[in-house]
Amino acid sequence: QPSAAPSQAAVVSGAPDVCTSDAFGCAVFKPGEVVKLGMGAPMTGGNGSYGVDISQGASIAVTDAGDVKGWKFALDAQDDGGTAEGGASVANKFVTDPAIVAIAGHIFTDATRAAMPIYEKAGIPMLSPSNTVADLTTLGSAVFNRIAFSDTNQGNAAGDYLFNTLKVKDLAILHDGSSYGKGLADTVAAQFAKDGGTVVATQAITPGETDFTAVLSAVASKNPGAVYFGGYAAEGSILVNQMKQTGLENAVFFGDDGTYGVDFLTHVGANGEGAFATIAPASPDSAAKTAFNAAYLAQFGKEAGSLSPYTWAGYDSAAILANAVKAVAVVGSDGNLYVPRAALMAAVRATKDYVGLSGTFTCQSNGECNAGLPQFVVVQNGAWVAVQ
Amino acid sequence: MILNIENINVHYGAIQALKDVSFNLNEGEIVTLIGANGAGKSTCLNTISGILHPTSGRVTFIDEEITNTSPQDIVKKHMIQVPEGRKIFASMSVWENLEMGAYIHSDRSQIKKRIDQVFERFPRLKERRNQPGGTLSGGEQQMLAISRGLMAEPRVLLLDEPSMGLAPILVEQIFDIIREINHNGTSILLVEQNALMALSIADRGYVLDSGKVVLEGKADDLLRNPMVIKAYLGGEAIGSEL
Amino acid sequence: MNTSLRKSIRPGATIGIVHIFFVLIGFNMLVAILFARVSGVKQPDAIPAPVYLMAYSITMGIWAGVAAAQKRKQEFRQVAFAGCVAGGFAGIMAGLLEFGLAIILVKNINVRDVLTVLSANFIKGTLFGMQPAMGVMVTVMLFALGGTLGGALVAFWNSTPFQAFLNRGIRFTKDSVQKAQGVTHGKNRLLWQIASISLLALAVVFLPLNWGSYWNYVLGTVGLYVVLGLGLNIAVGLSGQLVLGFIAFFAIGAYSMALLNAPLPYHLMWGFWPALVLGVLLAAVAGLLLGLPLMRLRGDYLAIVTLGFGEIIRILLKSDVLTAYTGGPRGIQNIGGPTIFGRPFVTDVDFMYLIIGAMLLAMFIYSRLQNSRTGRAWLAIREDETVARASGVNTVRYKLLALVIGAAFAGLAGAIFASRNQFTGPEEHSLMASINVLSLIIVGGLGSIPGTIMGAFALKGLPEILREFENYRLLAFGALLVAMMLSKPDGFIPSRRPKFQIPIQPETREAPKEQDHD
Amino acid sequence: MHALSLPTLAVKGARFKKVAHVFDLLRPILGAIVLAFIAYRLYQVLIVQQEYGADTWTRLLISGLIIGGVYALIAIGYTLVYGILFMINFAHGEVMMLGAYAGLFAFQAFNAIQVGGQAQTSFLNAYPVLAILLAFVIGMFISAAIGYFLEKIAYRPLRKAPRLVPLISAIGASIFLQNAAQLLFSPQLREVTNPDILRRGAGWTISINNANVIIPYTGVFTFVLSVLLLIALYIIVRKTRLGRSMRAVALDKKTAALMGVDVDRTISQTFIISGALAGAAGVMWGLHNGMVYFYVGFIPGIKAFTAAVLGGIGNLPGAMLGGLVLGIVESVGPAALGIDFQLKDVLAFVILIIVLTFRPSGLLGEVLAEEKV
Amino acid sequence: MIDYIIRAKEVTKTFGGLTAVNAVDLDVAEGSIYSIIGPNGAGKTTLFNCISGFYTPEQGDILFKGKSLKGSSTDVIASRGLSRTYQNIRLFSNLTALENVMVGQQSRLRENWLDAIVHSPTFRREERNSIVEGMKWLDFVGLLEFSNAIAGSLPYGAQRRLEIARALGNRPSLLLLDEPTAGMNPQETLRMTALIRKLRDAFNITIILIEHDMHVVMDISDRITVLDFGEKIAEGKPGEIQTNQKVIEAYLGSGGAALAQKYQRKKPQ
Ligand SMILES: Nc1ncnc2c1ncn2[C@@H]1O[C@H](COP(=O)(O)OP(=O)(O)OP(=O)(O)O)[C@@H](O)[C@H]1O
Ligand SMILES: Nc1ncnc2c1ncn2[C@@H]1O[C@H](COP(=O)(O)OP(=O)(O)OP(=O)(O)O)[C@@H](O)[C@H]1O
Ligand SMILES: [Mg+2]
Ligand SMILES: [Mg+2]
Repeated sequence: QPSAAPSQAAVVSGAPDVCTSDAFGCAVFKPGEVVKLGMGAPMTGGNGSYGVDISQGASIAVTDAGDVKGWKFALDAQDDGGTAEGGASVANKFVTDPAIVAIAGHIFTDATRAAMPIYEKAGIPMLSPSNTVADLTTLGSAVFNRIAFSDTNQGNAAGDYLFNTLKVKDLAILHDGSSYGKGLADTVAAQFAKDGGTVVATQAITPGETDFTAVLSAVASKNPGAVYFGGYAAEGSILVNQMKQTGLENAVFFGDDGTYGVDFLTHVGANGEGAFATIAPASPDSAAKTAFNAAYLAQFGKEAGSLSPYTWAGYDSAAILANAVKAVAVVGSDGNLYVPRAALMAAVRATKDYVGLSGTFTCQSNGECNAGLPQFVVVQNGAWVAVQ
Repeated sequence: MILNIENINVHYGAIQALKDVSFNLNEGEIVTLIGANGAGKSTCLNTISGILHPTSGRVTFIDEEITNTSPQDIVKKHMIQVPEGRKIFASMSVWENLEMGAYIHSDRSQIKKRIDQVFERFPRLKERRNQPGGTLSGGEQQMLAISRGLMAEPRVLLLDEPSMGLAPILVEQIFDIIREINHNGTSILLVEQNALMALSIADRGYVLDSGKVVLEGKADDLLRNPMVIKAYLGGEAIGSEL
Repeated sequence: MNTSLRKSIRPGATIGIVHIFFVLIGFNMLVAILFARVSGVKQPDAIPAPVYLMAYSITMGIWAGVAAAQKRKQEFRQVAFAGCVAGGFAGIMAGLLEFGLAIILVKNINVRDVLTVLSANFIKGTLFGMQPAMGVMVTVMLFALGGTLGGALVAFWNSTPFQAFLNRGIRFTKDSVQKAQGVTHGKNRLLWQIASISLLALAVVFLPLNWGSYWNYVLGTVGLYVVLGLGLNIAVGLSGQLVLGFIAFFAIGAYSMALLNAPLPYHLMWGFWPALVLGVLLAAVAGLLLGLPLMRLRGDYLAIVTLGFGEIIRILLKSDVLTAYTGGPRGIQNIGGPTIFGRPFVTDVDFMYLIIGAMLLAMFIYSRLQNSRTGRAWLAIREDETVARASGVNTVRYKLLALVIGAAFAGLAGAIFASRNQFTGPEEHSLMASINVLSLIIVGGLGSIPGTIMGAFALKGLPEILREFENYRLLAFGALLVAMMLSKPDGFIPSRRPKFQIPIQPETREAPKEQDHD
Repeated sequence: MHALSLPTLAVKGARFKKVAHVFDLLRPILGAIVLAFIAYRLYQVLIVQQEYGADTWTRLLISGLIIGGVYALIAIGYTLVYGILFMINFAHGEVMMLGAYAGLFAFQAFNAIQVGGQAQTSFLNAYPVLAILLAFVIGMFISAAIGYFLEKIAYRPLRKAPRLVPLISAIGASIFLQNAAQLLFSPQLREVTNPDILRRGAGWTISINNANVIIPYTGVFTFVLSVLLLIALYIIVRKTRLGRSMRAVALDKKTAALMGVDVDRTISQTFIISGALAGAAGVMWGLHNGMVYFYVGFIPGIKAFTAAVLGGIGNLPGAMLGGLVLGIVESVGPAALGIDFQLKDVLAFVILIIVLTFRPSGLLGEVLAEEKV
Repeated sequence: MIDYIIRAKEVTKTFGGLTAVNAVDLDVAEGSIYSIIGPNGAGKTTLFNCISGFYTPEQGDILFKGKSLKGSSTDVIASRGLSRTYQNIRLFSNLTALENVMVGQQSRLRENWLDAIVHSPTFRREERNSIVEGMKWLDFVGLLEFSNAIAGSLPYGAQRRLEIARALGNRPSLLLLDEPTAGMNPQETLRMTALIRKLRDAFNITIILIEHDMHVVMDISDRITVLDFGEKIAEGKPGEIQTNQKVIEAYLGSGGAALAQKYQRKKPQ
């Protein structure tokens, strides 16, 4: 175990100067110890697949990251259930572990909200692969960053796209009642209305259920030209399937980055033809991505992306954090490794033009690292195809 | 000997309810167990029926040890208990209760015939045959309980306080019936508070006190035993005015 | 001999099945990793060195051996042999499994679509990195070895010298306990009480300072669940009304705090204390309103309706209908903390004190109510509502009272909880949370205060302790919950009935006067 | 012996009486308000707004009946177990989930087996009826086995314990089973491969209001099968020896044993039947909705439990009725009252509360008019 | 002029098609011991249930101390001074004996839950009195040594007596006993009879009794009503009832003694 708590680190003889000047001091690692990245994610319960998947993606990143001046990285993924209580408890656990230098997470918004103030006090940077709720980056947090879209970006673009490009006049809005899905759906609805379209129905579904024919029938009676869905692939694919038997067979299904993924394709089959989703603008098939996919399949026995759409983002967030650690870590005169914490926070936020598996990221001063406009994709012949 | 109990000890957790109790029942006999409340009479019957298992001792039924046999297997040997407190299946009708009594039999027509016999004996039950057992009056329930026990065609019948809560006229009737059942070849082990009546129809009797057999003998002898008279017959000798 | 062999095979088979299950979920690796960590490896690989997996096999064997040898009063050799048979049998099952795994490995069959953990590396690891045949053989041997060890252990435990040694120890502790009781009951009783209370007080004052933020957080949660548990205990443990959606009242407390004391959506900023009071009151009122139409319901009907009530509250809180007022699924953030005499009260330590205070208050009120006419009325209702009523208990009133007071407790816990997390959202108040509260009071011992505390530790502390088990945490938790109930059906610390004595002052001093009764 | 002074008691019931009256008054008032509200909303939606056409209503009704049928089937399992042990088998939803997995893997395997020489088809499509039958047998067998062991391990030792104790044990078992499934099969959502004759989404098309309303094959299959299973079960419980012993054990275990009933066996059999029904429900769920994962049992479990109580817990026809009513309320209710579908569960629970307020033992539950003391 | 504590007029109670109690009149004088006898299923317990408020009679009215009981729930009736015991013992079996009695005192105690929290003087006085008086009632029925024992663990006879003590908790002026000596042997029965008599003599409690043991009934009753098929077939002093031909036919039979003799004679020896 690292010998000293972060705040005391500066006093240790042999510590480099940065530690004295650093607002939060340094994390110290004796030779042979590991530099830990934390992750708070739901590993159990109804959303377990997200946590399991993203942590698996991140664990590959940690292996790929190699070492920092001879010290190895490790991922400490803890189950926070996606709830505020779990988030706070995991965050409190992480801040008492001096070996944790940064957090690749959290994954669900509630957990992030409760965890943020705790990391803020300890000076541990976060980089969430999946928190999209718009206001998270407006709270003035010095530690919170994300590579996920902000709902605002994605939602506005989707609203415009639906009205201007797809020429939809009547839109039905569905969401899963989560802060992610609802936030997105609200934004789309507002933008679509602003553009001059009509939102003919707004309904929420209950995640975890598998029969949405009733609500779809009700929506169908409004004859929408398209159905926008804010939510995840599990419910999204069921909706696409059931739209075909409820009188919505001619409406366009328009999803989000949560419904994108191979999993969606396998579930919807032919029903999915013409369904839209949004993704980060990235070259979908880089060599790195191919390598990652192979590694993921080999290690975890599943196709990357079959548990959640955030596999690659999970990889990216851990990889970016590892890069930042490499940039700031110093070996002291005593042979220990020192990671200055405030400097690390700054380094994470200074990420620029990082080309990852799920996009190219440049962090802004508010922690928004994915400012680019989303890319729209559509299912054609059973595959996702980018559209202009 | 159709039923033989040898030195059984029974515990409820830490409480010992029976201490080295031995008694027996011969084919065709009526034997009664009498004793104060909590003496352990019901415990005896439950041990014989396999509801309770003794910590030591043996129970044999016609040369066959049944000490740790399960209740349903004991019932299959046609040894039937009519439990204390009637224990009617409350939401089953009178008819269904009787059917339950014949659970070990499967011949429907036989069952039907025996139900008719019961109704002949207790016209009251026939009137109530579709009423849920739980809404019968106490006495009606007692009639039902005994009838239910008879439905299985018992070879040995264990009766636990059959006269409890019955009108005097019915008590008479019940004892008549017990006698009759016995005449038809069923051996009977009768537990009773009404010691006078019980000893009057029994061949032999055992007196239980605090889990021990303190006295045993011919029923007539017991009826004359001063101690029995004092403790269990209300201090009055047989034949005195009631 | 034959039957005794069969008796040993049964536990062996059981453990064999458990082992197969463990392997199929990859739990054997985790145990091996934990072994590795315990023996000093800092960062064990995902497939740790074979020694550790062998240690796992021996452990399973010991388990089988102990299971087979227990309750057997035979001589050493026989018991050890029984253990060996059990371990061996489990080992044979393990060997069969490994044989199957080896086939999968050699023939390169992909079963991972169904059973995810069975990667080639995993199988190789499970076979100790040996040739399949060798691995199988070694497994069987290790299991049998473990079994023998387990049997020997039990035999040693049962052996006369050891038991004698143990008895001496027990007698010693008993003696000292009795001596201590002599102190607690003798004339030094007051002194003793003062001493123990001040010791407790000292612990309460100083421990939070040294726990660190993680344990303060976890124990704070435990403390809040004690308050919740006591509230639910009033309804379930005392008055016998099975309330399943209890967390709804917690939610009402939390949202009152949030809406009244956060910048968004209303910027009311009433401050912590007024919000706390209102939260408690609103929760109590909710208890009353829920209770009114339901007073005729008994048992499980009440359970499902209250479950429904909990869900109604949660769904409404996150629904589009109330989004404008409650923040919808997003919840409410930046909830303010308390101030005392102008000093903001915000660190984890501060909150720990606040929670300890709330806990003491709840325990105080609970114990006072429990030993009063009200408490007895509740108990009577729990035991037999019909007869309680006919004995003069106004059952409707008391049942409502139980719900109201219980709800108030929950409101208190909820308000503090929201303020401590600085956030509350609808998913914080899910059915699982209600179930947790119910479980904790039963695991602890229905109706008892120390039981509630133990239960809160078990239900909220255990999952934190089980973090070592990573993804197997909830699996272990579920299994432990079952095991706890099986081994202690009345809970850890069942409630006891009070023993009354005739009060020292006879009634001559204050005889029941005539006018008392009209 | 102490001499007791026993003063005569003055009448002081008046205060209590008033309180009692308030509660008795409250119920009808509450009922009137709710009914008035429902009537008003119905009037608004059906007459004034006329938001939905006949086609939509038909679709909603179909959807309600199908889901209601499955709820009924799961609810029966709750009711059976409740009837015999008076315990809420919280792990029942998980038993169903494991049945769904079994069905999923069975279909997957049948689809992988190739038969028929040249025109290669899978076993699944070559002998669809047989395949479906087998899948159901496998699903029901697995769930029945889980139910059996569940009772044996987690509930039987607690038979004499206070009533809430097995409930907690059941909760523990539920958590365990859910996580075991997640760990064994990964948290992935899986797709059930239906045979072509029961393709998901395909169905008879009828035309209402110039709109095509699809009656899905899977839905009809599910509904019909549920009803058949329920009838079979009803016959078992009412007419067979097993049914009689189940009722006797439910009423009084000790006396049942004195009648010759093997109590343990009867309880085991009850769990086996209830498990098998849950398994069937699980396989159907997979066929109809297509999606199977470790959490798939949780929500239906809660819903079915609600349905069982709505119908009168312990009452078999009640569970069927409760399931159907719940299904229909969930799908037709929000549309009929013009509220968000998001609030369908709120609606369902509110209806439950109202029903229980007026019929405290559910729709068909025995009305304990006057307890005999 | 006699004071009647209970005046029942034409009380009728039916279950479905069955008339369990049919237009029964009942006048019980204050301070008397009154017995209700009759064959099983005659409606005795049902009549008790009507009086104590468990059932609402379809017809007729019951006046308790001059005031109608109509529409009063069981707790209100209990608080007016009417207590009862049950044919099948219904104790709060997980509470101690004393607690059972203290529950019986509920309607007389003045403390409320706020008093309990702050331990107000009212609370202290009431609790102390409650314990003292509870102990006295336990002593009275001979259960003082069992005061802290769990009620369910008591022997049967003790449980019956505890039920009486609980019923006495609210200092009733009328006590309904449903087969208090059922399942007791003669000795215990004698003790119970003495206890009942003492309740009336020492505390002036009126007692209505259902009983099948004719020793007891004839011994202590001031008046007896005989029910059969829900109807009153006779009423009067013990002597009158004993010789009433209708009663003998419907209920008493030969009186048991004859039966005992009969079997004695039938025995082979
Ligand atoms: N389930 C039990 N748990 C603990 N003790 C019990 C239990 N059942 C009976 N006892 C005790 O065992 C003793 C014998 O009880 P048992 O019921 O056999 O007596 P009995 O002779 O049948 O009395 P009664 O005439 O009241 O029926 C009593 O002291 C009783 O308190
Ligand atoms: N709740 C009820 N529902 C239906 N029938 C009932 C109910 N309670 C009592 N009865 C019927 O009313 C009749 C009178 O019953 P009751 O219990 O008053 O008899 P009882 O005179 O007390 O008899 P016993 O001396 O045997 O206790 C019986 O035939 C009984 O079946
Ligand atoms: Mg007995
Ligand atoms: Mg009666």
